[in-house]
Amino acid sequence: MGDVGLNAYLMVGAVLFVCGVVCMATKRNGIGVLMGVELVLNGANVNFVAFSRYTSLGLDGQTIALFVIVLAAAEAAVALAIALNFYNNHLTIDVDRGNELQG
Amino acid sequence: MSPETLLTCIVFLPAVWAIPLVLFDAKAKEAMRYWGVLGTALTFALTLQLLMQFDSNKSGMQFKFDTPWIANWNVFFSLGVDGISLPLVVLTGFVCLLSMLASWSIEKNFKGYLMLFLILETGMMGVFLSLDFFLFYVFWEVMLLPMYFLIGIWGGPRREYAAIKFFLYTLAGSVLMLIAMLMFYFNSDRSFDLLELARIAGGTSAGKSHVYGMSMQVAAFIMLFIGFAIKLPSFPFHTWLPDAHVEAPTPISMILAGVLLKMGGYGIIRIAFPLCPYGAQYAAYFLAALGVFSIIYGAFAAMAQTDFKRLVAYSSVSHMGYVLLGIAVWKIVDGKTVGREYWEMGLNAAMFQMIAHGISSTGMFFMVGVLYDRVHHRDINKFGGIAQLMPHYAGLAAVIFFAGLGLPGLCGFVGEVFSVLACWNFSPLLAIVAASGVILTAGYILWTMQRVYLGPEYKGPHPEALVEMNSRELAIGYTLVATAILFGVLPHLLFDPMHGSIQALTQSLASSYETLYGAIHTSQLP
Amino acid sequence: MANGSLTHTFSDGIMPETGDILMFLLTVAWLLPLAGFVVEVYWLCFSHRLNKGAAYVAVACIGIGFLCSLTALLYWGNATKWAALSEPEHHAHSASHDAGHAEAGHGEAGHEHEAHAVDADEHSHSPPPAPAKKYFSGTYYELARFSGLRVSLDWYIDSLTLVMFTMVTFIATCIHIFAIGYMHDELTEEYEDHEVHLHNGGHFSRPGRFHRFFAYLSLFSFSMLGIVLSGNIFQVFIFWELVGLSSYLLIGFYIERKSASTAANKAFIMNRVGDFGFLIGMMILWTSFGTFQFGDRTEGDHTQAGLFTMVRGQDGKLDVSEDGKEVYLQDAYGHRAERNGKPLSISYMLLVAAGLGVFAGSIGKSAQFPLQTWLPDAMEGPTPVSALVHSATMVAAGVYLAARFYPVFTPEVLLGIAYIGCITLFIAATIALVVTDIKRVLAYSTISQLGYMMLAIGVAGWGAALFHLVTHAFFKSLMFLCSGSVIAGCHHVQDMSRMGGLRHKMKITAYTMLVGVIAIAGLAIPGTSIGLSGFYSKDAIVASALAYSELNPGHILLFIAPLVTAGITSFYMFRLWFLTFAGTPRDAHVYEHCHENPSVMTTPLLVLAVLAAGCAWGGEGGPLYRLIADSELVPATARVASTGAAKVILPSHQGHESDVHHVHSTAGMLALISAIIGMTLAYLLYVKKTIDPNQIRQQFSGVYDFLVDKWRFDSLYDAMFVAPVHIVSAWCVSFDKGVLDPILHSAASLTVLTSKWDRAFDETFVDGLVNLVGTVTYNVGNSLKVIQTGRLRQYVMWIAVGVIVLFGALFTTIPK
Amino acid sequence: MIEQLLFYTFAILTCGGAVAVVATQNVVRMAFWLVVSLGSVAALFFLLHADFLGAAQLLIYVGGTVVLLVFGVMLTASGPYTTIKTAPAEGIIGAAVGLMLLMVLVSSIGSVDWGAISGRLPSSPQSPFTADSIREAHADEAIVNSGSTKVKTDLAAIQQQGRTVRQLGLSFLGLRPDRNLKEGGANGLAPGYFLPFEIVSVHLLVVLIGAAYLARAKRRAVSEDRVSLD
Repeated sequence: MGDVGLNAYLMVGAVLFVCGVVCMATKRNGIGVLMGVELVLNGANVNFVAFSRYTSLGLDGQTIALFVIVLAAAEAAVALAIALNFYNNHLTIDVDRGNELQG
Repeated sequence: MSPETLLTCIVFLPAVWAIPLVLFDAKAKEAMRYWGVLGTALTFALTLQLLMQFDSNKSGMQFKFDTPWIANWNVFFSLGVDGISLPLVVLTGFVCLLSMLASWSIEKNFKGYLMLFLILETGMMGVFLSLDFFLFYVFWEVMLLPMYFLIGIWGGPRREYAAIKFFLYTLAGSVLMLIAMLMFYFNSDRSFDLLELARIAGGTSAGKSHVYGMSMQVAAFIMLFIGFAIKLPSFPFHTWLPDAHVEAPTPISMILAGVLLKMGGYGIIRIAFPLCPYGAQYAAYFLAALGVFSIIYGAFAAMAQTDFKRLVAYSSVSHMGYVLLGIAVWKIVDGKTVGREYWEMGLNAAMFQMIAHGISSTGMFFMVGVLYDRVHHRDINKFGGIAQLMPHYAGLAAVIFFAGLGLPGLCGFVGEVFSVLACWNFSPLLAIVAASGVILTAGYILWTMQRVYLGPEYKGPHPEALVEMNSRELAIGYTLVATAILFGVLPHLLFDPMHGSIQALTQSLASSYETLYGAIHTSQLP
Repeated sequence: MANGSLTHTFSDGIMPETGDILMFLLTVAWLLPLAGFVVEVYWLCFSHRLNKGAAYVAVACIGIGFLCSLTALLYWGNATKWAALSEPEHHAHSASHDAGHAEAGHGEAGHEHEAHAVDADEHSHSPPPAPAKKYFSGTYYELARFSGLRVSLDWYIDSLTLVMFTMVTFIATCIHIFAIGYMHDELTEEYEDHEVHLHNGGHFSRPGRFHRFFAYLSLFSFSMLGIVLSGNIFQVFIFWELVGLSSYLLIGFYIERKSASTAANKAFIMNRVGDFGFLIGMMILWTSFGTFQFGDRTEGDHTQAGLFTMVRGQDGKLDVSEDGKEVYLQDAYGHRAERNGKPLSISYMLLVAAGLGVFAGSIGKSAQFPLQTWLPDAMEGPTPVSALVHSATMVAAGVYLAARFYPVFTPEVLLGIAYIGCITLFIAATIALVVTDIKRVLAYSTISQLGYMMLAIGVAGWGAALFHLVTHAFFKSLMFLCSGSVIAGCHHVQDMSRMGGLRHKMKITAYTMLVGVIAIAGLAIPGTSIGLSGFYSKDAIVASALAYSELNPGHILLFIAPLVTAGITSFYMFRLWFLTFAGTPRDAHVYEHCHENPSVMTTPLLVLAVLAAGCAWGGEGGPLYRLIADSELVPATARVASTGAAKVILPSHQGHESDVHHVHSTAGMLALISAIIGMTLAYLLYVKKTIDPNQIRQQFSGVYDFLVDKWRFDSLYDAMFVAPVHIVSAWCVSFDKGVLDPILHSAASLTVLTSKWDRAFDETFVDGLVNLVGTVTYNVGNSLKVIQTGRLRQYVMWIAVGVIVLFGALFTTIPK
Repeated sequence: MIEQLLFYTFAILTCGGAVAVVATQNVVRMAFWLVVSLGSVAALFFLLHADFLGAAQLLIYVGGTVVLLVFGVMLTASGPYTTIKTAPAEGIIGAAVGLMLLMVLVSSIGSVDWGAISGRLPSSPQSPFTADSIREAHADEAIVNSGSTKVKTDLAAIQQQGRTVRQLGLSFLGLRPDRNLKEGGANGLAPGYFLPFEIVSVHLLVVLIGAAYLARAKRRAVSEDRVSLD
């Protein structure tokens, strides 16, 4: 019975996280950005569950991961609503067009 | 009426009376006037009630009561009256009523004037009735602010200057008083009780036998004295008085001269002397000399004035000098009080002089005000012949001015002469100088009367306005004249209630000093 | 109403309530004018002014007062069986009778009487022989009480009081009646005063002041009687001031005249100068003796000695210590007074000072040198005032006080009094020589005569002084009323140089005046000793002075001056009469309009003339003198040698063996000769015109000017006192304005300056710092704004880069 | 062995999917790769004995969120396969930053001694996470509290088998059978998740309402033509 160990899972989580960040940073499409967010959240979730398995975190890790999933779903719903609004306002989903935050 | 109710009513009735004024229409001057007159009259009636219930045969505090006010600091709301404060309380009620009657000529913002006036009365009553040093101080300040505004708003052309001068002088004095108060507070069992503090000073306290150190007594006395001497006012702290008087409206001048100045004398008798017998005795000669100098100086300065009101103001400086002189004639030889009854006489005379000055000076300012209301100037050299135009007025004014001059049969005489007579035992030199004041006083008052009232014709502006006094003014004038004559002919009416308290005061101070002197000579004190 | 003790010596069947009855009568006489005053003031304010009601009230009050006084005098005489009028020897005998004191408590209605009976030998503790006390005294009410000290209103009645009361009320009644006529032209709504000029050149006109005049007169009568009745020195001072006030009001009666009001001020202030001394004397007495009371006061079984007893004891002698520096006080039982086992004493010098102080009050009131200048100016008042206030009564109050206080005076004080009187009588008489105003001549003569009285007191002629006081009151008020009659008859012309020959038109006035002139000049039928009143009284004074100067040869001036002045007096009085009534009219206009006055004015003249002529009947053996002398507290049967600084001997003047009696006839002769010379000179100058007065005037122009300027006292006082007072007062004001206020102002401006600096510091430094921080932050933010592109992706990139950098920094800095 | 194999397989799928998401320009394809990646993560959860979580991951993410995203793509895309191109430079920079970040994370992971942090972690990484080891670790406690020892043993066994639904449910109700409450004391974690659960529930509701509100068709006040269209 072999076990890949904690570090391996953490590596996967890290890759997911980095991909998510890069996705957010490079996609001009708003939906793409949202996908990046999902990736980041999943990276975190992988870590939580891994810690739940391999450390004294125990059941708490899974519980928090569950919360994250739920909140991610909520976030996705809101984010999509925002994306739709954005689209209604700008007639595009290109986030580079939305530079109202410019100081 | 129970003592608590009576004293509390006397103190707070005027202030409470001011509250409904908010509801009056600003244009309903007549209604407000009568409202104000009613309030002051009620207060005066209450003081008379106090006079009725007062037992002249007792020497201690009567109607005394106290309730905790700021319990953490040991501050009590403690009121009481004895033979020293009683006449002043009645005088306050009396003068306030007359001033209120004399307020008819106030036009500007009458509602505010009335409210400040009534608050002022509360402050004054509180000062005379409080037995707690902290309470005393609070009332002292309460009285200061309305006065500032009354001068500063309803005054003459230089009113701001006068008001600020008055305010700063008095404030400087009360700061010194505050320091002294805290000195006593922290040198006792954290007490503000004036009677208890006096007992401690006399070494007769029931509690721990504190005795204030000599240097502390001297320092505290000097601070207290300066605080009260400013109010008195004594040379060289008197320069606020002429300005304040000249600028203040007539009724306020009446109160200023009639009551406010008395607080200085009262404070010295009630606080400065009992709380620091050693300091008082230490400075007695200086005090008496200052009093005498004020008498002479005030008379000389009055002689040179051309402004009628300023002249009367300086005459106040001169007259209040007798008060200081009478208080200070405490002669000590080898630790023993010599001729205590002469000192008692001096204190009695000082008290009498305060009341008498309260009547005569109020009257003089009123008489000046009557003229000013008509012709709107006060230049003595532009008057003349008033006695021809307003004989009734001139007759009353003459009586009042003669009362100020110290004519026997009128109130001014007794206080002046008794304090001077009491002085010889203390210091013949000072007595002689003080007695010479009678010449100067006669000089300036007669000269003024000659220039203002006598002569064939009036030389100044608005001769057509010089009409005889109306019935309201006559009522004020006659009341003042009647009081002046009453106390001049029957001075024992005033001496009787004061006598016991003052006798007790001199006895306790004399024995305190003896104890202290003994302690010093056996080196128990630093 | 009165609560006090009586002390009297009249044992033979005297009624115990005598004192009460006398007190009651005199109190009524005293208070009636006050009631009159109140009524008149009331009328003054609230009634129609054109009736004589006030005058009638005033006359009624003072008239009833006179009747009361007279009744009191008679009652007193009957009660004492006129013992005072008996021969002095007998009287002296009775006086030296053993005086014990019987305590006969007559406890009726709270009154406590104590009788110092003459023959009370049965008492065990019989004190040394002493002259009996001859007074009644008691207390009206207490003004104040300070532990052991008390001040009260008292009464003190002896024969002097009674005589003075009767005299004052009588003269006052006459003058009141005269004034009804004299002030008649004030009964109008439009009184025109020709002496006052208005700015527009018109004459001043005002409502009449008839009521006011009588109100003032009543006030004066009340105050004057108060002085006489006073039982303590403080009370004397009270009424002293009140007569001063009445005098002020009456002098300044014509308030529209500048001269009148100035004269009134001058009178009041000069009196106050005297009162200043009076006050000092009172302070000394009060502090040393602890009482103001003249007479003894008995409370329960203890008698508290009054001032006189304390100083003089029972035997009338000062109890001086060995070294002459202390005077021991004595109690009412003839022992030294003690307190706490120590004998009470007063320093001799202090006693002298007290005496001089009280006498200073007399100087002011009686217009003695150096305070004499106010009295001539006081003639600005209406003439009845001059007659009543400024000749007969008020100015004599100074003499009265000095006489009353005689027991407290030491020989040194008396010497001072004598010299003051001597200087005064001479100065005033000389000025009277050159004055042409009829009233002023009389005024100076008054001063001079008062000087005589003072001199008499100073040379121990106590009785003579008061004798002269009474006679002078009669003849001087007579002469003033006559002058008033002249003035009224001539329509307010007062200058004698415009009169002359008036005796043809004003017969009654002229001859009553002549009676007064003869009386004051002291003329008598040579060799017979029969003359008018002034003769006797002046005779007595000159005799006392001669006796004194014989005993004290160094003080011969005290005899020479009155003798010479007697001649001068005679001269100027006859000059006055000759100029006014004799000769030919000098101003036809005045003469033509002149007329005799109605009987309301002439009747008082006649009455007074009779009294001026005859009141002193019998001289020093007569009833008046004996009545007065009966009150003397200090026995004068033997010489008294001074123990103090001034070595003088006071002559004895009672009895046939006395010093004064020895020289009496000599003195009388010399005085009479002097007076006759003066009269003759006046006759030669002004009637016969043998010598031209104008030539004399030119020859002695320097002296004349000096006299006309009243010895230049006025200008001297102006320069010495008035001007310095104004300078000092100006200095005081400038001290206030120039020193005290600037100190305050500089303190204020320093505070303002400090606060300005404070503000500047706040605004530049503190605020600057804050602003700098703000500006820097703003600028940094502004420059960083470029980074904030608003582009979402870039932000993400920055976050990532930030994390990388942060971790990189962590890894590089934190060691493993 | 099979577990390792499975792990590597799904790990590669996960990472590869994620990288593909980044690399793909087309939104619809990105969604596809996202599904692949998230599904693989669910498989990893199973491997980690978090059965319920894996199921939830599949249901919510793959079945819910990604569908939602696809809807979003549909609603926002102008054309069916529209791509918004990223500049190549940006891509390079992004890749570089991503790599650096990855290096940071990897080095962080490598530098932490996880065994020292967790008391329950076996001293050797190879040591499996077994019920025995748990039993050993709690031996002293078992002696003290012998009554509960059996229960704990059972729980550990259940956990190892991945049947965690019941435990999760209990923890959401505030009950923690897996914990000895006395052990943690005051410093221990909160015993249950009742309150967070409720908050999350409400939050979810609010978010859904909010999302519906935001996404509803609105009339645009500024644009006249859109008003006329509506």
